[in-house]
Order: sequence, then structure tokens, then C-alpha cells
Amino acid sequence: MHEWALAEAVISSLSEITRKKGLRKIKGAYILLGEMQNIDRKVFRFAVRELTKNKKPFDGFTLNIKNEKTTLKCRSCGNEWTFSFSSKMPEDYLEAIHFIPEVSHVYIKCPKCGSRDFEIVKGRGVWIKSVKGVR
Amino acid sequence: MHEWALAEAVISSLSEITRKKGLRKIKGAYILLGEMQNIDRKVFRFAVRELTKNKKPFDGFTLNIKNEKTTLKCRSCGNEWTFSFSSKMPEDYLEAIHFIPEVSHVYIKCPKCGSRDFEIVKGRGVWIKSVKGVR
Amino acid sequence: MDPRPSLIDKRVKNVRRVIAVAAGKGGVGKSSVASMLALELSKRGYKVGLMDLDFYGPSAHVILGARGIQPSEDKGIVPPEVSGIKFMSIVYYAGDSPCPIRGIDVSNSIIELLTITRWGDLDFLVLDMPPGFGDSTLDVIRLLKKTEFVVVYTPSKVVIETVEKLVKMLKENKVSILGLVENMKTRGSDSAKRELKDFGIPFLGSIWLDKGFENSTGSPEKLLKTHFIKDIRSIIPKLKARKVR
Amino acid sequence: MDPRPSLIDKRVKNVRRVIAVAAGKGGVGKSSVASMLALELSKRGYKVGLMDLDFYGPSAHVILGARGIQPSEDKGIVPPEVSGIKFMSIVYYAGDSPCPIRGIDVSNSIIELLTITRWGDLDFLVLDMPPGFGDSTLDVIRLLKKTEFVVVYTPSKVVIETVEKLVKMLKENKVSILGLVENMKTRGSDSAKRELKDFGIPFLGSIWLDKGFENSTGSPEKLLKTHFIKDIRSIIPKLKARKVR
Ligand SMILES: Nc1ncnc2c1ncn2[C@@H]1O[C@H](COP(=O)(O)OP(=O)(O)O)[C@@H](O)[C@H]1O
Ligand SMILES: Nc1ncnc2c1ncn2[C@@H]1O[C@H](COP(=O)(O)OP(=O)(O)O)[C@@H](O)[C@H]1O
Ligand SMILES: [Mg+2]
Ligand SMILES: [Mg+2]
Ligand SMILES: [Mg+2]
Ligand SMILES: [Mg+2]
Ligand code: NI
Ligand code: NI
Ligand SMILES: [Zn+2]
Ligand SMILES: [Zn+2]
Repeated sequence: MHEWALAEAVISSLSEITRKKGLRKIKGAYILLGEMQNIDRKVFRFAVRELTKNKKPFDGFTLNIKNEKTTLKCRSCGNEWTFSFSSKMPEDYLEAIHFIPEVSHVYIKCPKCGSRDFEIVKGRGVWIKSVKGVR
Repeated sequence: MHEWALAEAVISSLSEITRKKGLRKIKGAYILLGEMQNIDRKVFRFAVRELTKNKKPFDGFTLNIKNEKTTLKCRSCGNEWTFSFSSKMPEDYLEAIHFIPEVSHVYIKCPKCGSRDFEIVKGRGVWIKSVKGVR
Repeated sequence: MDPRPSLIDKRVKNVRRVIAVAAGKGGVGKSSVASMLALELSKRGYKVGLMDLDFYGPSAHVILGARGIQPSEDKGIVPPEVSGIKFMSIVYYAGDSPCPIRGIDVSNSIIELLTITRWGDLDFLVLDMPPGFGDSTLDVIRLLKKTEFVVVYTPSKVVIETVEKLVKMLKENKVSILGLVENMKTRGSDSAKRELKDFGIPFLGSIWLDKGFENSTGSPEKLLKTHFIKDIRSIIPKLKARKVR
Repeated sequence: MDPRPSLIDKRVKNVRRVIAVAAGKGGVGKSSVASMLALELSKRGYKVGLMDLDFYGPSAHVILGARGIQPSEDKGIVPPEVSGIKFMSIVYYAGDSPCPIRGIDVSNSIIELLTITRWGDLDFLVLDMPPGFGDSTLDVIRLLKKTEFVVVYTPSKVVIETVEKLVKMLKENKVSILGLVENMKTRGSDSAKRELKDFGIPFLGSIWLDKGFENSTGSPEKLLKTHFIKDIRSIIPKLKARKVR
């Protein structure tokens, strides 16, 4: 369960924003979780709850999570396709991608031309889309 | 005058599109010229005229050129700034950037923090924005 | 907004020194020096981490003979130990397969690893840098502000040419440079040393070309008996934190 | 839409062979082999081009002693000649300064250079590849389809590890591999050769460790008198176009 570390990054980042923008309170945040990383939402939410507990600016904080589908684009032939964890891939490949999405280049090829030279256009990992705070 | 080569790339690319899309005629194209490369428009237009002369699909072809201002963004401090050739830079630096815009990293720093780790967000070089053709 | 960079500083909060072994050039012995330095420091009882940042040619696991290990998961990932060294490498995730990725993906991988790796308390975190000064080097400079560089060179024209570029670039970025290490020294040419002196950077010592080194790679016990490690020992006292800017 | 890639194929239309000297690993002698190969081919009367694609550690100009030259402009850029070799390098534009750019910028620079450089008629265009297999290698594979690879290795575990990865990756991309060149051979270890044999790739020959090489770099006349060039001569007949996939 390394989801905790990613939740920590989000909270650390939000705390930084709070400080920099001089916010009194951080009411909520809108987070994208890219499908490629297959982050366990329950664990992620639990970690966020624990990490914000008794932290003044996070009083009443609500987390809005949106799943972001993964789009991959081949640099060789231009083909676009999606990736999801339901794919028939060995468990340990999926595990590796869960930790470092970029190693997908080792395990995934363009279904059209076979090239591994593809771009992870979206749906890679954790992204803070927006933040709601009170000054 | 290496503008000719860039015009050649544009015409080669347009011919490829004509072939691939099965166009009978290519009526016009909308080209962005990034300020960073400081391309001589007159020479560029002249080259395009010469290169399309007596080429059937380019009969009546009109070129629409738009100047694209350069935006640079520092990866270290987030600062965004512009670059233009009117800047007080030695002639040979500007000449080098004219050929390979990326060597700007050798000659330009972030005016705020001094880092050379910046992104060329837009206004780099030649870009085909859109094409008008007849099937 | 990418949330990861904001955590990276905290991840190395309890790491006393971050030392990057770099050259700009490949094949000068960055991985060898980084691995041997980590090994000797660990043997002396320091708490040491080693991170292989060369994603195309990871080598530290080959030199230290680290096979069949994997990080464990605990609120992040905890690096397994090799000869007492907490060791991180992309090989845990890419295996022996080629990882043909572009700079943008290298950058993302490094940021991810730095975000999720829990080093804990360390005296030294040694970074084995890749050749070049692209995404990896720029990210280390940008995200691990406390990094101090050890610059390795060998007495050769093409190497000096590139090493000079790295040093210029580090100085300009106000990055700490601990000093220069000459590797694969043979009798004769001291000219390279003379040329590099102009930079006003401390000279930390030489490592002689060691014909027994290649056959010792893969075995920490053997490595600890090489001439190479003796040369490393005489360099260690000179690694006192000293900012050259 | 980027108009440049569509012109690149045409730029090498009259180039009979494009040979990339690569390794994945740094410091094995890619630049030395590429430069010496270009030099010997040129001396034999072939029309030869040499392009240094290592933007962090460009070396070919140091080896060939190419200083004070610059391309001329004529409907693009025309590479100047060094010992009869049409020579392109980023040093014309970046000078001796470090070029601390990320992969995306390396890629863009290479695409730009390939778009505007007019090689004209050539028998051979030799590409001096950087270490790694990131942006530069991926762009060569993607944009210069007629490229054939010569893979250089030295008899060392860490080198073999990386070279194997490069070979796997090239094979997978159905790129032509002309064969393997062993560099810096010394008496003894043939084990590396044995290990690499499994790949079913032709062995093109060995270049012995040449103690006189370093002092000859910078001077084509001296280079043409080294042991190194003799070894190159025995490799050339084996460079007959042969697709290994
Ligand atoms: N002092 C030395 N004596 C002998 N061989 C060495 C020495 N230092 C490094 N080597 C060898 O040189 C090659 C390159 O070393 P490596 O550490 O992988 O370089 P880099 O990480 O800079 O690419 C390896 O084969 C290594 O065994
Ligand atoms: N056969 C050889 N004999 C002696 N020295 C060599 C030989 N091949 C290469 N070298 C030296 O090895 C170093 C690395 O060579 P270089 O061509 O720059 O490698 P790369 O391009 O793979 O990084 C240089 O100092 C070069 O002079
Ligand atoms: Mg380096
Ligand atoms: Mg290394
Ligand atoms: Mg290579
Ligand atoms: Mg080289
Ligand atoms: Ni996990
Ligand atoms: Ni011009
Ligand atoms: Zn494809
Ligand atoms: Zn800045």
C-alpha cells in the first residue's frame, strides 16, 4: 500500500498552497486519479482522512476524486488507445506500472504498429485539478 | 538563407497530406511562424512560390502566415516570459537560435531566477495549423 | 498541479548529505565510484542509501551483486538492503528489459521514485547519475536542493571536454561541488588534472586503473579487497561538506 | 502539424547507407569508432558524412580536430568538410558551452538538424549516437528508417548488461543490426563475446586497447597511423548490408 505516500504528496502540496496563498481554511480539493496507476481509492481516502485529522486548515475538508481514463498515443504511427487494469497482463507487470507508470513502456506496445515509443497523454497518476479555500 | 529548407518541409508535408487524403487540389494553408526562429517571411514566401510553381495540386494555392509570439516558462520558478529578436543579444547567438531554437538554452536564462531549465511553450518554429483542400 | 515535488524535500529531511556522483560523460566510472563509496561508507558504520538514476544503463545492482531483492511497501516504498546499503533502482520495476523511454518519462519516473521512497534516517544518500545533463540531472538540481556533486573524470580529451561543461553548468546553477575525482589513473598524464585546476574546485584524489576490479564486480566481499576501495578510502576524508560556488 | 519529419526521408534519399554507431552505454568508444570509421571510409574515396548526435557530450569534433569551421547556407545548411568528411555537430550552434536541455529539446534539435542539413550524395552517413536509448535513439529509429546499427561493447559486465538491452530493443523494432564490435580488447577475457553470441548477431571484429590512441586524437594524420585504424580496416569489409532482424 504505497497509496499513503501519494496522499501525503497531495496533502503536502495543499498545505503549501494554503501557506503561499495565505488561506485560512482549505475547504476542498478536486483530484484526478489516472487509471494507469490503479490507485486504491479507499486506501487513498483513508490516508487523506488520517493525514488531515486535527490539522486546523483542513477542518471540514472534502475530497473530490475523479477517475481519469488513460490515453496512450503512438509517436510512430499516431494511433491512440486506452489502457486499463482489466487487461490480461501478468500481475507483476501491473504491479510495476502501479508504482512507476512509465515502466509501462517495458510491458505495453502500440496495438497497431508494435512500437513502444508512445506518449502517456492522460490518465497517468495523481493530479490536483482545483482547490477551494477561504482567505 | 536556410528558410528555403523550412519552406520545403512545409510543401513536402502538404503534398503528403494531399496524397494521403486523396485531395485533388490544395487551396491554402495556415502556417504559424514562431518568433524564436525569426524566419524571414519574404524569403519563406518566395521559396513556397518557387516550390509550388507548376505543381498541379497547388494551382491557386494561397499561404496564410501568422506570427506566433514566443512564450518561455521556467521549470524552476514557474516564471513566464517572452523572447524576441529585438533583444540585445550578440548577432551570432541570435543566428544560432535562428537555426536551432533549442540552443537558446545556452544563451538565455530565466530573468527571474537565472535557471536555464525552461520550456519553450510556444512560438518555437514552423507549424502547419490548418489546410484547405478540395477532394 | 503535480503534487509530488512538494513532498520530495521532506523525503530527504533526515538525510544528512546527498552526494551525486556525476560526469556528464559515460563510462568514466560514475557507477563504480558511487557504489564503492556507498559500500565503504556503509562498512564504516554510516547509514547509507544508494539510488541508481541511470534508467538506460542501470549498473549499481550489477556492481554490488544485488539480485532477487525488492522494496517492501509501508506508507510508500522502503528500499531493501545490500551490504547494509538501502538501495533503489529502476530495475525493481523494469527488470532486465530495456526501458526505451524519452526524457519526459525519465523525469516523471525519477519524480515518482523520489516521492514514494522512504529513506528514513541516513548519513549519506549517494546518487549514481546517468551520463549527460538532461532530465535526470536537471531534476536533481531542481528538486533535491541539498545535493552536493562529486565530479568524476578520466585523463582523456573527450572526457575533459564534457566534464568541463558539467562543472560550468553546476556552478552556474549555484550547485555545491565537493570536488573532482580522477578515475582510471595510469602512470604518465597529469595534464588533465592541470587543465581542470583552472576551475578552482578541490581535487579529492585519484583512483588508479585497477585490473582486478572487473572480476570483483558482483561481490561486495571481493570489492572490499580491491585496490579501488583503498583509493576510495583516501578520498572519503575529503568529502567534508564544503560549498564551492 | 509538424512539417519537418516529412522532409527527413528525402534528405537522405541520395545517401546509400546510414550507419549508427551505438551502445546504450557511454564510454565504450562509440565516438572513436564512428569517427575512425568515417575517416577510413573517406580515405578510401567514399563520399562520407558524419553526424554527432550526442548533444551533451559531443566528441567527434575533438577526435577529428575539427575546429573553426561552420556550415554554409544554401537552401538549407551544407556541412563543412573535415578530412573529406561532411561533418555535422551541435557544437556549431552551442559552441563549447554546456547545453543543459531536456529530452524533448534534444528531440526537437535533432529533427531540425535532419530537416535542414543537405548531405547531398553520400556513400555513407555515419551517426555517432549518445549513450542511452532515449529521445535521440528513438528519433533515429522513427525518422531514419534506413539506418543500420553497429553496436560497440567493451568486455565488462556493466557494459554487456546495457548493450544487451539495446540489442533487444533494436531487434524488437525490426531495426537492421550490422553487427557487434568489441572495443578496448585486452588479452584474456573472451567471455563477453561468448555471452553476446546468443543474440545471433554477426561479430564484426575487435579493436584492441590502443595506448597511442589518446595522443593521436585531434589529428587525422596521426589517427591514420594508429593501431586503432588498422583494426577498423579489418572491420570495414564486414559492413556489407545485411539485415538481421
Ligand atoms: N578504477 C577502475 N579500474 C578499472 N576499471 C574501472 C575503474 N573504474 C571503472 N572501471 C570500469 O569501467 C567501466 C565503466 O565504469 P562505470 O562505473 O559503469 O562507468 P559510468 O557509470 O560512468 O558509465 C566498467 O567496465 C568498470 O568496471
Ligand atoms: N580502442 C581504444 N583504445 C584506447 N582508448 C580508447 C579506445 N577506444 C576508445 N578509447 C578512449 O575511451 C574513451 C571513450 O571513448 P569515446 O569514443 O568517447 O566513447 P563513447 O562515445 O562511447 O562515450 C576516450 O577517452 C577514448 O579516447
Ligand atoms: Mg551525469
Ligand atoms: Mg553508470
Ligand atoms: Mg546509443
Ligand atoms: Mg560519444
Ligand atoms: Ni500501492
Ligand atoms: Ni536562415
Ligand atoms: Zn503505433
Ligand atoms: Zn525561473
